[in-house]
Amino acid sequence: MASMTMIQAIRSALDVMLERDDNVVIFGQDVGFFGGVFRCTDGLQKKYGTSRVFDTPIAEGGIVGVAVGMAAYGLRPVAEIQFADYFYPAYDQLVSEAARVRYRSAGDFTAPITVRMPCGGGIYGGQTHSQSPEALLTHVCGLRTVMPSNPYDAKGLLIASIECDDPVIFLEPKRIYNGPFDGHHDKPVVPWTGVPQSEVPDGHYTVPLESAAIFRPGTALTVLTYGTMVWVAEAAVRETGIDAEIIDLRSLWPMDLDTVVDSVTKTGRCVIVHEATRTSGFGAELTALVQEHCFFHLEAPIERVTGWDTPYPHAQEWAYFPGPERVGAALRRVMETA
Amino acid sequence: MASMTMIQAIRSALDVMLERDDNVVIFGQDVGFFGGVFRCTDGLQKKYGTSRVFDTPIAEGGIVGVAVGMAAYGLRPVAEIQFADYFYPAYDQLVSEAARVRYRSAGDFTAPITVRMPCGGGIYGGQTHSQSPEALLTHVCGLRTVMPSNPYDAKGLLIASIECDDPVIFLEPKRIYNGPFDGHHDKPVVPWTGVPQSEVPDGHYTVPLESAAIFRPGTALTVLTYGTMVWVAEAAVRETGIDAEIIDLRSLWPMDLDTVVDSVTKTGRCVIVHEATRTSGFGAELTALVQEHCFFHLEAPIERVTGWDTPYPHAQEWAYFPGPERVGAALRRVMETA
Amino acid sequence: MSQCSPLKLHVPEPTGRPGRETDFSYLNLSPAGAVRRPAIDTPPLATVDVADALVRVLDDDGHAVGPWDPKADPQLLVAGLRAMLKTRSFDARMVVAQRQKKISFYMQSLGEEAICIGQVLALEPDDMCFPTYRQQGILIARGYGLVDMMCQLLSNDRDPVKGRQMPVMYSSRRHGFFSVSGNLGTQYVQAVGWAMASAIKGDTRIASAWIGDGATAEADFHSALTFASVYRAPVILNIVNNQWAISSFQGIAGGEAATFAAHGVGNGIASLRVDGNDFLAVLATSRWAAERARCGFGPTLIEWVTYRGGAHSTSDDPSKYRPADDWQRFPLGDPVARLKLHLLATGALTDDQCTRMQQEVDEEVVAAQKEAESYGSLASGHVHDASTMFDDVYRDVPAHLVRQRAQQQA
Amino acid sequence: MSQCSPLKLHVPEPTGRPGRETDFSYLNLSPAGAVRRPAIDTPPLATVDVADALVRVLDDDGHAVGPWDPKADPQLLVAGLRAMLKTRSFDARMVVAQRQKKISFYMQSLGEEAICIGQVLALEPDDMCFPTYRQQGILIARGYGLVDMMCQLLSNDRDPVKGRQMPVMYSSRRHGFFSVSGNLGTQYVQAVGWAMASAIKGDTRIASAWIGDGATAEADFHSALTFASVYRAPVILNIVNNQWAISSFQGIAGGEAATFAAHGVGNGIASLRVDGNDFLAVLATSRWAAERARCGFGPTLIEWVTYRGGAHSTSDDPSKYRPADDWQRFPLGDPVARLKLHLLATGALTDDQCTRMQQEVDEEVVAAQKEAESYGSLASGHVHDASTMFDDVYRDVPAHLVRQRAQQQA
Ligand SMILES: Cc1ncc(C[n+]2csc(CCOP(=O)(O)OP(=O)(O)O)c2C)c(N)n1
Ligand SMILES: Cc1ncc(C[n+]2csc(CCOP(=O)(O)OP(=O)(O)O)c2C)c(N)n1
Ligand SMILES: [Mg+2]
Ligand SMILES: [Mg+2]
Repeated sequence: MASMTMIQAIRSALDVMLERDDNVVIFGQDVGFFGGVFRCTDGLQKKYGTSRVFDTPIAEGGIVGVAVGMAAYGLRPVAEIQFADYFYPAYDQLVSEAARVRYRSAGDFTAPITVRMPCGGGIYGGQTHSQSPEALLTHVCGLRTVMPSNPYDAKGLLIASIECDDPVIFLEPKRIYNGPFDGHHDKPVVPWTGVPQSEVPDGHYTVPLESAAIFRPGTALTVLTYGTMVWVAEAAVRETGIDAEIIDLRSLWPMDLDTVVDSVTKTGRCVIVHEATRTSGFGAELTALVQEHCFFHLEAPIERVTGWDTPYPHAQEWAYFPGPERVGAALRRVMETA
Repeated sequence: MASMTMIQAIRSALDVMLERDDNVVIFGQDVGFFGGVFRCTDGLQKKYGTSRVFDTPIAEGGIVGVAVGMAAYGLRPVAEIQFADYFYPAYDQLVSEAARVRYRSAGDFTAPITVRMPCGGGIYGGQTHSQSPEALLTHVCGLRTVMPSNPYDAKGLLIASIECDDPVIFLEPKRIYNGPFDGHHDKPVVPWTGVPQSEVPDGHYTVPLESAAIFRPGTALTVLTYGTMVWVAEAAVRETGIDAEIIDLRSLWPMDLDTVVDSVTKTGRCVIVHEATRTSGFGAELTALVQEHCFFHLEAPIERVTGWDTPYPHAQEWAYFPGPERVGAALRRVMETA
Repeated sequence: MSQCSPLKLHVPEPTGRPGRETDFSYLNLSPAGAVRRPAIDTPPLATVDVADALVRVLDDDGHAVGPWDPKADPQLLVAGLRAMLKTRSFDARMVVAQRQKKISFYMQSLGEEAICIGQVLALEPDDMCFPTYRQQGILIARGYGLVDMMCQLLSNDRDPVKGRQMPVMYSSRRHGFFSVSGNLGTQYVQAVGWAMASAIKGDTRIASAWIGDGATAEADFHSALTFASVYRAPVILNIVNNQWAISSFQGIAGGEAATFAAHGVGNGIASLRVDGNDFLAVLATSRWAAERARCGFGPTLIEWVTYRGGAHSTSDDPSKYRPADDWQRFPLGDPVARLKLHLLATGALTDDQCTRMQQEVDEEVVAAQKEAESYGSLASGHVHDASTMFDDVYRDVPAHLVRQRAQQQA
Repeated sequence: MSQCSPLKLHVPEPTGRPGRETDFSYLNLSPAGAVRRPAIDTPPLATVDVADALVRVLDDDGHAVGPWDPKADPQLLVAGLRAMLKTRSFDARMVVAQRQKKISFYMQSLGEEAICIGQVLALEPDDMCFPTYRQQGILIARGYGLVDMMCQLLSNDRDPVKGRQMPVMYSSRRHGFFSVSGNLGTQYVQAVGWAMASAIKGDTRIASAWIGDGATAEADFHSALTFASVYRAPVILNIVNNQWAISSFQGIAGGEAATFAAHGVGNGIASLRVDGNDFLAVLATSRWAAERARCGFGPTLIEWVTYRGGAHSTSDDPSKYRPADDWQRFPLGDPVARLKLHLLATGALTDDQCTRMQQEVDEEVVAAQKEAESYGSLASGHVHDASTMFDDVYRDVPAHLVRQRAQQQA
């Protein structure tokens, strides 16, 4: 067991799966000889050869399209979209094909593909290197959407995703590739070393899909969140001293509703935190689910702390990012509601 | 003033705008010589010539892409996507370009385009001729999403959309093109004739964007809905005898929140009805907004009545469609909550 | 800079419209036997002349001429004719069934039957086809049950796809027939992916991809050609140019300025332009492309020149946008008549045998229809139970769909 | 069917890698002056030979030879050289500024300067360019202020796009420079739409579209070619083939099997393949394409063969995937040196004048940088106020953004 960054953990998951299953193939822009712009596939082409790990043309629709065809053949393709902001050209193949083929053929054909994409901001990437499009995926029946918040989960969830017979979109919050980020961008960067969740077994293991994690138990209120925002929420909890229960959803959809309902039933208060734009974001669905299942336990309105409904600006990045101050203020407001 | 179907009203809006503004051009698959598969552009090519109204290649991404370029030149393009189910190939141009260009250029370039698409089910169109993708649009800042429920609004909203300097997605519920549909598919088809909202002026008028309509005033609860479902909701209200206030949102986003909040504040109960799949549907955002703004007035959980989280099946269409029985049951449940 | 007059938008117009006969000279035909047959390992760019000509084997008298004569086993051709007749008979009856409101929708392949049937006879049974809605001939040629097809059309409770799809959107993995999508073009690049997978696994199977002239404008067409070219995927890229999309003619899809086959050459893919109504030309060129793919020389793109004999679908009325007798005047004739003429001319079949064959296939179709209708239909309410609607969204039914199913059943 | 061995996936590999010299013979060069100059109204398909050759004007001694010699006014060429030198000087300083963490990111155009600058000199000032992030030369040649450019790079509160975009994503309608997108390829089809609009309005303006070799694989490239071909849009479709995307070479984009110019011919678009490091060839072919478009003969696609002299961006380290000295060994040399040689050879410039010009542009860039930096930067926190973040999402700020702005300011 070694301490790994999230990049190393993802690479390890890919390595394990390439080794175990001949049908696993990996492709995407710059993932071959170079090993990916974030280095997640570094060394894998050398180890497994060019027909298992290879570069593709710059055509996201083509990447997902050939993945669907390969899956129909019997492979388990793992495709990389270089940034989630560039997945729109692949949207049709994801929505109309990967997500639908099992249904429309009544199980005759399936699409067990995994599509990895780095997402989220906090790296001065501006509007085209910062997006969190999860709500555009959770609305699509037939797709699974997953987002890890730490190296251990990243590896275990990625292996589970590749082994899953459904199409899985695996969103990688790039801001925490190299260390947990609590949203205090003006403080020194923290590495993963020393963080318990960076202890990652070398071999095969899975973190089951559709299972949330209680990242921090608590009694005062429930925070529902995922990805980078788990660490931001933790900072806010630490700084406000409010004994919040932080739930890391991990699988966004289909999701582990029981864990959510149990927690809010217990605490009676709920704050939802995500980086994506607010309107019709996944926080809207979480709000709806909580109020549908816990209405009579709610002592205060559910609050959403999210990115603003604007593109992700470059220069005003930290005014956009829902950092610990904004989360903390929401926690306090919700606690102060009688 | 004549009684028009929704198709005639849309055609009339296009005619008025082609006549008034030389910069308006209309294009899409089969919209030229033939006049559109739903006949919305019938006769317009003949009247305005092939450089104002013309057929395009079958490339939705190309259609919206050239529209953005034409808008940069100074035109006001009105593009048709033959079915909303086929707009995914255009999603990148809508999200990354039409919605973003004003922002990223700080107003140097804008995209005043209108994209019309028939949406919704109830015509045995199966999974690829029945979708309601509005939530995939309301999540996208920079876009406006509009859906009329009757001929008068269709014409007035379409003219407002074409005149609007922002990109507008104009969703046309195809099931009510030729008559209001209350969801009772086994009853005879009702034409628009005789329905007050089918009285449509010949000339220019607008129905303002961002304004909801109180379709039916009431005191017992609030129904938030739009498109075909306005008529289904009305049937459910009639059949249950519950004195509900039905709000026809018309502009889905940006939307008229005041009308919604005023109503729910008054009634204390809320049911949201849409045809789209449930999870991360626009109903989730509506639920979140209502509970954020009216929490202390709510006497019962907000209910959503929606399409199921499956593709729209062909043979089981009426088990999928959220008809008046399902809406009525929700109304009753919400009223019965103490 | 020279002074120029104001610009003008060019919008392609077909040569014919209702009331005005089509001038088919735009088709640019070659005489039967005139086009050369390149070596199987020819470099892609060396096919540029073939992509601009028209490979034809059958002359006007039904004789096979020139280098592309496949010298086919007459029994194979007879089997091809039978499949074509069956497909046509099937289509004709289903169009009527739709008019009778027994089925909700239909799309026939009238006039185009030779193309997919000829190709399938050049493939191995386990080669995979990625069809559009107009390649029902593949299923019929590969022996998929007519009753199964009709149960799908009727959306009854024996529909193999459980009523999920509109009619004609078949799926049969066992018959190498990928699930037809309602979204145009998506299958084209999937076929390339399937072919890449076969190459990755060191298999010998190849893929056959299908698209219409209109849909070549879609993004996935470009992706397919790019990926096929870059990875030399073992795939046949078929473009069925039946001159029409719905109401727009092939010029609106780019056919005015270049042949559709030229797209292949432009992407470094060997390309042929072929008379799609000439069964022997279809067979010969499909064999060439299949062998090329299987031997590792990469993809071939084939533009099949044909004509959509019927309406686009049962929702369409072509007399609104093209001359009513256009098909009769189409210079490449009727593929069924032409193959029949050849088989009669070569003595492989007699007139009597032809008549008998027609009777047999008609009877088979009628019997199948009778049986299929006995299982009920969408109209009669004999559909898969609503509860099945929640299956197959995922491999297992997740919690939220268990809840929704319970609500639906309540 | 012949028996074949197992299939194998072909994955293109560049001829050179770190530690192994590139064999540039794959470029398939023509001698200077060797390629014919078709008539301005030549039919698209008749350009197939030019799309496969390489138009060059400057020979090794800096003399202009052959039918494409633009016989350009020496003052125009001097202006071109100045713009190239300025662009290169600008780029060099901004790369350093990025290393000094004064700006957050940068992308240089080293080695490719001739292409967009040569083209702009062949256009009218009100023709509209739809550039990628590597055509800063257009802005410099058209006289956009260096200070404005740098304020954008510094993201300070004089940034004309208000800090919304990463550096290099300029926008200037006044200079006929469409807002650069971060998403590859999207602008290509927009350019076609703009050109269609010009034709619809009976205008005389044309559009110039830009894309890299790698991005030609995107869907919008195909849409652009289809729409340009179908409607004969007055547009120049430029493909800058600088041999590399990020770490993947042009073979992964399809360049192994055909030239990029071949895509144009395959779509019925007149196409040229041109030495992009030969300023005179750029000028001559751009003029040809501009005149063709303006006279209503439709689009021209031009593949510019060049080399990306620097890293992809300041986030990239090309020594990881290609030989470190690759650019020095690139057979088409350096466009700046080649134009200089020509101007010296023809006596249009003296060595002294060259040196002086270099000094002048360097001084201009230094002065601009000094001024721009005096306005602060992202690093120093002198950015547009956070409240401006809510502007320009829509024309007017809607109610929900008024609320959000208030929350943000709270
Ligand atoms: C993405 C998408 N856009 C539009 C349509 C609507 N549509 C269905 S068939 C068709 C015409 C297709 O023409 P072609 O590709 O030539 O095939 P053919 O019908 O002639 O076989 C159109 C526009 C669709 N199904 N999918
Ligand atoms: C849609 C999309 N996919 C991927 C990227 C990431 N990306 C940015 S530049 C680049 C390489 C582009 O290469 P090329 O088109 O040859 O242009 P060049 O950089 O050589 O000028 C890639 C993959 C992107 N910006 N947009
Ligand atoms: Mg067709
Ligand atoms: Mg490049």
